[in-house]
Amino acid sequence: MIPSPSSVATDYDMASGAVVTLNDVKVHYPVKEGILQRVTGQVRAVDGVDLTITRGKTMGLVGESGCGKTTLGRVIAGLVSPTSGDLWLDLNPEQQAEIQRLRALSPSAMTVAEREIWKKLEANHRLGSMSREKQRKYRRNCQVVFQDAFSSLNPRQLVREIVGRPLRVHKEASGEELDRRVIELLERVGLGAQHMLRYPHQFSGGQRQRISIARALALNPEFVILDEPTSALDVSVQAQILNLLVELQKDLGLTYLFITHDLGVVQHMSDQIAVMYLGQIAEYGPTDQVFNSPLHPYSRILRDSNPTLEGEVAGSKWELSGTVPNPINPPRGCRLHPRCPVATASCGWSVDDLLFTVEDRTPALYETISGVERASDFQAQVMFESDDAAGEFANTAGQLGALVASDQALSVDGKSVTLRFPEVSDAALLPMSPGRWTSCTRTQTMGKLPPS
Amino acid sequence: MPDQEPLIKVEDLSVRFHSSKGVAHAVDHVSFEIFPSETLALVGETGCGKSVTARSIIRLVPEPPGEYASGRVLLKNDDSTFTDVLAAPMKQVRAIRGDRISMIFQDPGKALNPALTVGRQLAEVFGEHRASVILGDAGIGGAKAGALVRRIAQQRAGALSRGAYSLVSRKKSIALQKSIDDLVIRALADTGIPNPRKIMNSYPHELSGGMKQRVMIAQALACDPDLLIADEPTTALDVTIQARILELIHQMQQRRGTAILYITHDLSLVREFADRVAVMYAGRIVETGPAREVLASPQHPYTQGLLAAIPRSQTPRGELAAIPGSVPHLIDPPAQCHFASRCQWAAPACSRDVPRLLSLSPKREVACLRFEQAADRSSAPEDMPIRAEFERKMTS
Amino acid sequence: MQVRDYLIRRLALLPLIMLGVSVIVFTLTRFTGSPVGIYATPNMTPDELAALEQRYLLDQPIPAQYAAWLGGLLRGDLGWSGVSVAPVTDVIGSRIAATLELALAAGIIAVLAGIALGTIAGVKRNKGPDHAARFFSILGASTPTFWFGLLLLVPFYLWLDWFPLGRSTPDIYSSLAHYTGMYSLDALLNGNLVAFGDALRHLVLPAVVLGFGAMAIIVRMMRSSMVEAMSEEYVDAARAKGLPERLVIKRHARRNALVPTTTVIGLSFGFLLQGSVAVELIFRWPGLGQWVTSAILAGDQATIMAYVLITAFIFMMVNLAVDIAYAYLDRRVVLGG
Amino acid sequence: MSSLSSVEMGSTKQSVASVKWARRREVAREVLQNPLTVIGLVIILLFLLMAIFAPLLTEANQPDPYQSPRDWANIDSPPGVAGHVLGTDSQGGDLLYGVIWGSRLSLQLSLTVVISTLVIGTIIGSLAAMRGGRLDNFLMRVVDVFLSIPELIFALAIAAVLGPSFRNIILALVAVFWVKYARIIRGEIIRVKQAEYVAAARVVGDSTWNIYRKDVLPNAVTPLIVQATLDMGNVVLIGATLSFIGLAQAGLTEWGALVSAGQSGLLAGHWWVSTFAGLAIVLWALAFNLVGDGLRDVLDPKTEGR
Repeated sequence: MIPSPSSVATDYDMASGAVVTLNDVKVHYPVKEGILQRVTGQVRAVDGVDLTITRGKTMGLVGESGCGKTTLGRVIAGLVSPTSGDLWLDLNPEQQAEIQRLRALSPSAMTVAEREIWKKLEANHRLGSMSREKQRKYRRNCQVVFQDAFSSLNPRQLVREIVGRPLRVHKEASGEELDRRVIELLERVGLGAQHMLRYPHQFSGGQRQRISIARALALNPEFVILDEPTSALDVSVQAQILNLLVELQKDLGLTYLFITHDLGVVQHMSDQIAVMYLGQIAEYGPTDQVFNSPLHPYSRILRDSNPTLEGEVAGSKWELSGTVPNPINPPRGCRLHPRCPVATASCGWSVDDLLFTVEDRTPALYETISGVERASDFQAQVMFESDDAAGEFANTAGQLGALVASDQALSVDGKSVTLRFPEVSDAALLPMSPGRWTSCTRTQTMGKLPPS
Repeated sequence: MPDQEPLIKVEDLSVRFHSSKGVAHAVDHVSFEIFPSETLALVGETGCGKSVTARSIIRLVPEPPGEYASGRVLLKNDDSTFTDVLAAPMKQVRAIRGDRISMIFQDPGKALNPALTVGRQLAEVFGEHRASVILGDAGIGGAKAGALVRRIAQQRAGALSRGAYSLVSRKKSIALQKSIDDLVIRALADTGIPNPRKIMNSYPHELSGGMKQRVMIAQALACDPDLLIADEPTTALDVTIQARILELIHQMQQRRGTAILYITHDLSLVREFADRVAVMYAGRIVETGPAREVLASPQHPYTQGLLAAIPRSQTPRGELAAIPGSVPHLIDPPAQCHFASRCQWAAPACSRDVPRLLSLSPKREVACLRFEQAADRSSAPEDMPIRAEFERKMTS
Repeated sequence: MQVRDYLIRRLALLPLIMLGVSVIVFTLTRFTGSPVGIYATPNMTPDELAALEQRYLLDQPIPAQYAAWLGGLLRGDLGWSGVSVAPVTDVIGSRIAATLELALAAGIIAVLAGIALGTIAGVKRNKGPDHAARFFSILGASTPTFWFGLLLLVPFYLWLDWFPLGRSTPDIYSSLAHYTGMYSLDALLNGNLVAFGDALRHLVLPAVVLGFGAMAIIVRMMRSSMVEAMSEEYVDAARAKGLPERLVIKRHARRNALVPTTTVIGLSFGFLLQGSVAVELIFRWPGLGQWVTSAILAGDQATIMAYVLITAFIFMMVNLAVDIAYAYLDRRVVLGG
Repeated sequence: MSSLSSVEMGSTKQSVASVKWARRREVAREVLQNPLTVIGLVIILLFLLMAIFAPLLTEANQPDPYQSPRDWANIDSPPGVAGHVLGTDSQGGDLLYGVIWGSRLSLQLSLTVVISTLVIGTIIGSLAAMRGGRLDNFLMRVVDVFLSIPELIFALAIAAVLGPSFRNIILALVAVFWVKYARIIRGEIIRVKQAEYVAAARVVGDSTWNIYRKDVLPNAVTPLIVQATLDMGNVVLIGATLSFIGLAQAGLTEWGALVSAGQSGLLAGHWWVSTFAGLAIVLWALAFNLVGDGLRDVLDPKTEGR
């Protein structure tokens, strides 16, 4: 039932083309330890993300702290260079499809003509291999509004210099023409000429975000990245800013990437939503569909744990157990499986996962283990002092990860328990229906989430 | 909601802060009550005075620069007399803090001392309020133990290094230490922490945000207080962990009958976790009542504006009802309704008189001139804001 | 970063920095006319001087000269001290104990007074004791050590004769067994209270003068970190647990305020070393400081260079010790470069 | 919506300047609220006037004004005797003259050292912080080496090697003091570089140099100004110590040298020679410490932007 693996990049509103397309983008930070500061591992902040930001629409990027959404926003804004993967700019529908096709071919299988097309596409659209002039044009076209109203405006500059700076840097205007443009921008965001000659500390949080937005609009960009623009604001001020952003999008036909951890705001603002967990996209799809019928347990748990003013949420609420794993060596298979209430044996359980979960939740039981013989990451023999210790381990471990006993993942014989988890490759983001993607391996096989 | 004696009566509380720029009226004649095992939510935006009000209940506001300008905080004792926390001698206030009223803070990372292990900080509460229990468990007779042992028990509970205060006899000191550790482990286990012994000996920076908040809860509920003040307990946490922490606090309240004073800026939390709610704006309470009722039919313009500003699933995009303008500064404020400048029903009287908190019905109160007669205010009727809804409701 | 890793990294860095210091001192020696002067003993014959130049490759290119100089240094041959008419290393051996004794005594005074005053000032912020402690510490930082020495010398030595000059009444000390070379400690170790009393009487005045400046630095740092610690949320949390203010300050605020202050204590030891130059001169304290001041007047380069090397070494050892204390005090030591 | 009329537009240049000055006046008013700072400023003003008008206050001694005139008839006379207000030293040198002309030397010393070390330190610190990587590591190791020798001892060695003279004291102090500023500016720049307004400037595509000039340096320089003010006092303190132990020319009217000259007379009861010169040093250092502390409380970078 699963269509051939192609990237989410093929799936977008054909008419308007894509402002930015990401293919398998990764951002890893080296971890240095010990005396000689040797690199002992990689923090995989962003670990293979495919994404398409459709022109004129708002793409919501939601996830909890540490999931990599801000890093991803910074990569797209050009502030952080990706460790691997490609960033394509301004692809029209044909180019988009062409790139997906060529990408799937291995370089040797490419014909000369295809390689030529690939070179041309890269020279015109791939960030990093395009000409400096094109890169600079993209830089003008993509602006950012930051979260902390206090630290996103230079306290030493007047509003006139702050908002006017983009125009001065790109030598678009100067002198009185510049002042006129700045006043126009201020009026557009609900401020006025009287605010020109003031310092940032003389404004409230809401007014500062308006100045930040005015600065972002100075070069009348096509695409604005909003990195948690209203998280630091009170609800009443947040409403003013969100209304302003929507109004500007309508008037100027802007494309937004809206990054936030607030589900109410992302539901209100975005056409498409990408839910991120531990550096990867867990689920992607139109906003209301993702909210009404989520295809990934994590999206569902996020939705249910977010308190709302509306009626009671139907059914029992799922809960995540344990804490977010270490991004240096994330769990195998589906990354949520150690915490997921509906995880099965084939979700990527490894021997270490099970032992770590047992140690964390029932330390007494963990002490009874006398030895572990590993055949591989997924198969091992766990020895105990006594038979009943082994038995007890088997049935507690059985319920822990909601492992279905029938999967014969666990079998007890005498004083030892053999673990045989299916060898599972890392979960990939696959389409379940046009425009609806999930990386939950369980849903990919079952078609939909189990009823709560 | 039980309608017997309230546990806490806050009467006409005013707190002012002196600064070079003038005197800020952070809390202005606030009065409310908290009933035993009830959850009251104190809701308002940044700078509305909710946190200062909460901290005043255990007299935590630093004096200077703060000053309790007026009012009393009455705590009901077992013999149903009342103690005014603001007037009582500090020794008595300290006996109340942590034993009868305890508090958890917004950022657990900052509220735990980075240089001490979790166990040691938790033991401090027991050392301070349950020294006799420690002695009893350790089998050291209360009478002949004497003040020295009691002091050492106290010190030992929070002692920097365990050896520093060892008792005369080795055996006693081990017994003492064991009884303290048992109390700490039981408190931690009570909040569902899986491996309390390991957590007891670890340092705050080794724990996740959610785990640190559980430790704070364990520490606050260690002596089974009558009131728990929760100052935005989950604002610094992710939404999935927030749900579990709020659930935990709710369960522990059911088990122990502790009253909870919730401080939050998030109205949607109030619906699920609070029995009653008091909405604050610019240092004053503008509306109180049962949570569901206030959320369903808010009376005060500010509460209405606040609820309308929250994005809901069916709110069309870009049409959030934002409250225009911003909060006035509270330095030497004139006598006025502080919301007048942003209120759609504002009338001349609103920027002259301070509205009183009047009860519409036994459990509902609102502070807005729209619900008052011109006569009581001795000002011309045309100066008063129109009272349409109120008349309609009264007559229907 | 583990505490262990941090300290190993600091230890690995030490020889590197010491090498850097030696390069600086070496370049300084090249400014002094004929470099051989360092090694020349008085009234040497010309060919003996030529032999010296051979031995230290003074005609070779700079790197070779540096290597020879460094070789000499490692072998303990730092040259000849014209002022004390003896090899430099022997002089250091005999005088270093006196300077350390003075610096330690001053250090103890500075640290104890500094932390106490800083704590009071931090707790009683903007009240009486705070202003007094701040003014007292600013005065300490503005008073030149040498002048303050003279200021105390006149009343206490000249008029009241409470405290004598020099290090001890002659030949009281010579009969005692030398353990550390520090009169007061050795006297104690020998159980000879009279000698100990005498050593203290000589030590008090210079130690107070030297300690006053260092104390000013510690008070200022302790006060600001106390003020910061007192505004932390865990202090409020401690109060919310019902702890008495005394315990809140001692166990919560001060414990954390001590962490940044320990680094400053290390730095203020540098202040003690540089202060000892003038103090030893005024109080005729036979330490390294007095030795270097006489070397300056006589233009004895060898002594000056050796003095810079030895003080840098002492200063680094003290800072290392402070780092170890820092790592112990604050468990979550995450110290970068 | 109102927009700035052309008249107002024309005057934008002046109004920008006036707003910037209004901001500076606002900060100044805040600084002057602290009485201790005001006392410090007054003392500094007095010293400034004394240094500038030295030739008017006392007739410059030819050929070298920095050697106090000898009145061989009244050596070691106490204050107020034979027209010498502050008395004379063992060589009949007038002490009042010494203190007045000493203030000139102190001004010269402190201004030269502080300004030059500020410039050198800022350049090196900025290079290390903006470039980062190996250069940052190397420069910081060099700074560590310099800092591992106590300031005074390092300066003492340099001055001794160059030969005793006031000019060499200045050179020695410059060679030693730049390190402190390099470390402060490096730490501040690294802190400021994480601020979002620097990321915003990069997103707009401004050059690194412009970002350094417009966003980073202005917000990183405050702690440097505080340290420089404190060092205007410290430098004179250390300079005086160097001349006290004999690293200045003989008979120079430098305060440290005067105190040193008076040291021998002290035991014979001539207390006044050391006292007045020493007091001048204390007042000078005290004034700058008071003003420096006052600036630090007002210009604390963490709260500045609020």
